[in-house]
Amino acid sequence: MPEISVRELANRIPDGAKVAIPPSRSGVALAATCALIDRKARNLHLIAIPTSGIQADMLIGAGCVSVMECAGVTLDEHGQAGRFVETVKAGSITLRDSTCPALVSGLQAGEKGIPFMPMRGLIGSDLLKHRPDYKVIDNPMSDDPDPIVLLPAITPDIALFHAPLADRHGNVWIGNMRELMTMAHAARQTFVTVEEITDTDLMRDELRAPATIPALYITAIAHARAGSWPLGLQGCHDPDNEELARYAAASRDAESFAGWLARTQKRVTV
Amino acid sequence: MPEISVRELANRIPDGAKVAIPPSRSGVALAATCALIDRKARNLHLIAIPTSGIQADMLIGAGCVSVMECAGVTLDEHGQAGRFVETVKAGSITLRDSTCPALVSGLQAGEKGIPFMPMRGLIGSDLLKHRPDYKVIDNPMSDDPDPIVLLPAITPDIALFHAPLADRHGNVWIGNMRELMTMAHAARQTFVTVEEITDTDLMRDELRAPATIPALYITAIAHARAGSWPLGLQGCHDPDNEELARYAAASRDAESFAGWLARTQKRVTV
Amino acid sequence: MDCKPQELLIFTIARMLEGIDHVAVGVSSPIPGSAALLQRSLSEGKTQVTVLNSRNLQTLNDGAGELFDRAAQGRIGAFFLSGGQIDGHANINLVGIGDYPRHHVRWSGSFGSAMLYYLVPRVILFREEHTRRTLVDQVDFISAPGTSPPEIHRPGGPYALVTGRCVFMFDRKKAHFRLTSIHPGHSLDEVHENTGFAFDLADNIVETPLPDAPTLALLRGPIAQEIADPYPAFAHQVFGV
Amino acid sequence: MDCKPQELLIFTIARMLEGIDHVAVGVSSPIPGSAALLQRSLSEGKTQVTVLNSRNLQTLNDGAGELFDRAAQGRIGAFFLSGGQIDGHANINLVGIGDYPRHHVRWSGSFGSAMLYYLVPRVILFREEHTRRTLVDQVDFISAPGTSPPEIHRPGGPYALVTGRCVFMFDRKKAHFRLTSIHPGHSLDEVHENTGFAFDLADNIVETPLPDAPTLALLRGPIAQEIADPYPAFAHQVFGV
Repeated sequence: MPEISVRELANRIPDGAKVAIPPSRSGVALAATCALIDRKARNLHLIAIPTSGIQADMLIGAGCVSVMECAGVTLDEHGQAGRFVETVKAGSITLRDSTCPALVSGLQAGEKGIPFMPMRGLIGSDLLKHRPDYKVIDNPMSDDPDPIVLLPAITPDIALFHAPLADRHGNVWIGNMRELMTMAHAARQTFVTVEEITDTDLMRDELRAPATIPALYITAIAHARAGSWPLGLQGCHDPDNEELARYAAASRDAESFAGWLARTQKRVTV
Repeated sequence: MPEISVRELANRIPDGAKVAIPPSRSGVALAATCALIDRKARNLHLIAIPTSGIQADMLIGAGCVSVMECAGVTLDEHGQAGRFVETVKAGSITLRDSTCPALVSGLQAGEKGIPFMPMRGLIGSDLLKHRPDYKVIDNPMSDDPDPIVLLPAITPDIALFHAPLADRHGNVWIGNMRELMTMAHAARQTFVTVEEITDTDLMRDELRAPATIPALYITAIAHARAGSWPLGLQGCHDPDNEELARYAAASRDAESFAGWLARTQKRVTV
Repeated sequence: MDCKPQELLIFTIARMLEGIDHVAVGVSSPIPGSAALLQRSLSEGKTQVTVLNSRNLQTLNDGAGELFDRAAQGRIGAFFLSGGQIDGHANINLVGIGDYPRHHVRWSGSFGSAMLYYLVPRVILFREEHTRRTLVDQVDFISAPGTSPPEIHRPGGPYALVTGRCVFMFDRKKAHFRLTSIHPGHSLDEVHENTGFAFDLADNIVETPLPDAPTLALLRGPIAQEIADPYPAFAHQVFGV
Repeated sequence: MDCKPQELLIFTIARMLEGIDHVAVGVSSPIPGSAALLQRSLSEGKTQVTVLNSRNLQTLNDGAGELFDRAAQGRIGAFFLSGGQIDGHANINLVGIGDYPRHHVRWSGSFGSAMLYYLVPRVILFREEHTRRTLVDQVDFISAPGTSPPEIHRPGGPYALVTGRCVFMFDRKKAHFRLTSIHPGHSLDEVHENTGFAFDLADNIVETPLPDAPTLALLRGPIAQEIADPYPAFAHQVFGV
């Protein structure tokens, strides 16, 4: 298994890549995000599975993103994602608004190698009006008229996340964050930062194997202790709510954001 | 959590029920199967996810089954499933032959509450000719002609399986046998036999929680040590290959099968 | 005993959850979350509760899609939605004000609304701020519509709208709200003045009932402790725990 | 060194797996499984192998669908199928002989063939019994067709057919087998006599090459040990381990 540095990991995510990222509670690779900003990544197409927060906001604020696909970007109890809101209002990124289950279903279609997945809901929503890639058909299984939405498969170029534990073979333990498994299955390449690397073979560990992504799906791993800071990581560390509140305040204008970013880039070892 | 006896569990699976059962390597509830035969269950519609072996063969041989939906019934290295083969040839059950991924995808559609799921393959196969419920449409996401099969959702009345461990709340740990999770999600009711019942809350156990079916999906649990005998159970016990070989020999004709069944019914405590 | 406004809202919503097997509570929903927990306690556990992003009040372990799968399986009897704007047809807007996508006000996004609003039988709309800014004649963007034509598969939809001033019940056939109760200290005139959409009046508009002393004690005791798991700041602010 | 027929078949199939990143091996496939493991060893691990129902040779942990998802994702370069009947267009029949469903001979069923045969780029058909009973002009039931019309999404399909007597390569455009090598001790006449379908002859039909001594030692040593995990009876019978 190629174990690389966080900097090298960011270097291997090319400009223009379609990058799938998890929600704020599920292993957000923020050290790697800092490295992406540091290397001045450009034109990323972010796909939140299904929402994002500080990660998307930071990348958008730093000018790394050209397309944002999501069901929501929020700093949760800390309020609005300032850079996201400002950039959307300025019209300087392409927004692909959706709803949580549509992003998950689209990713599952990608995982299954099928061109689309049907979903209930959406009809009559303005979300659907702005998504010409979502098609409405009449359910062929029904004798009565029954319009239903088909969502195109989402096949990210890259899945990027942070996990508690990997082993030397490249297997990655994700605990309860099952969406990370779907992301790795659906993506062409998967880059992971981890809190720890163990010598045990996780796939041969009866208790951990069921929640382990097999190495087959993993492109490279970087060791990044507290790699989701200031967000938390289930079972490892709590969110740093003070820092998240500072971020929320800073994200309201470009200058404070730049200041926060400069301080953080120094602090986060990549 | 209602903890019941194996006999009571079998009593709660009504005649005519659509029952989803796992493959021979994934927690087959054979003690409960003996109890179903004992109570003379009739007209069961078995849905193998996606294949079965001794379990379907026993139920068919005992006259419990009217419809068999599967991608295969086999005794693996022990040879053909004799009662299945004879009954199919006699035309006395309705057979719904399919292919493994179609059964899994149909169940996943049931899990997702969507009416159908597309799948590649099948076109040009005689399986498709005999499944009027499988529809072929032109992929609406493609500009070119692109026929694709839609599989109807499978929503079993009941999922029935055997697992290593449950807790007093009704949570069930399944290890690597992830198909059991999908079965429980898709089925209206889920009955489980288990090797052991623990006082620990499995959903609060960091290592077991990711492979635990939450009690919400579980209708009732019965304690049945070696409840998959003579089949094995991953991480618990190996298959009893001598007994399976005896079964394979017995299944070749109705009389030997009846003898095997009588001996086994005495041996298996329900 | 003096009942705080939040406590009244919690009690009011809890009463709407009677007979529900399983209530799910989304993110940023401390008052609905407390209401669900109160109903769980009042029903002696018959009403099961899943609170997203809690440590001990959730049972989701199959990825970001499981909540939605559960809704589609018919396992979720009640859910809560809100809106930056809510209109008289119960359309909700979680996206922004002005023309999409370059709104002059932009919110976080539609989250799960465009599916859950269709599939959960009893969706309770909750918006504490009751002004002509939030309750509008017509939303600028429909994240999810209040009603759908008959050919659309829609087992679910809006049940009621609870605000800081009153309770409206929703009539799905008429696609119209009906004012049924006004919270103590508020008036019909005030409701009219602050509501941007037309609504019907119930034959018998009552004052929204307050919780009795045992219920209030339950709320301030065990429920306050429970809601501190997902919402520590809220529990501290309202209940001092 | 004397090479057993099974060893020749293993070596023959292993050579067909050169350059494949990931080979999956289904149930009841000890010879293809041994071939995959041999190729893994010869490639110094570049070819990865997943053997279903093994303890240590599989990496599936996401349920009964994961193997098929992997195939659809393009992650599986080679797979093995067989058939109760195989015909000259590479159609395979895993269901039965006679009219469906009341066949006079019934087999286990189609398993994953009706999907994997379409999606895995290099499907190797393997049937040791080479008779007019197994290799027929036309199968009685098509579990999965050998070829599909151009509008059908089909990145995969048959690559070769390996039997106890010879090797046929499959020409997908012509939908026809071509005899390319005959195993030592067998003859072209014998192949003709025992084959129920018409086939082409390669310009240069060779004798199927035998493994050299180091390869045979590898097979009888570490590979024999590895294949004993999913196939203990086979490993004991062929390799005495």
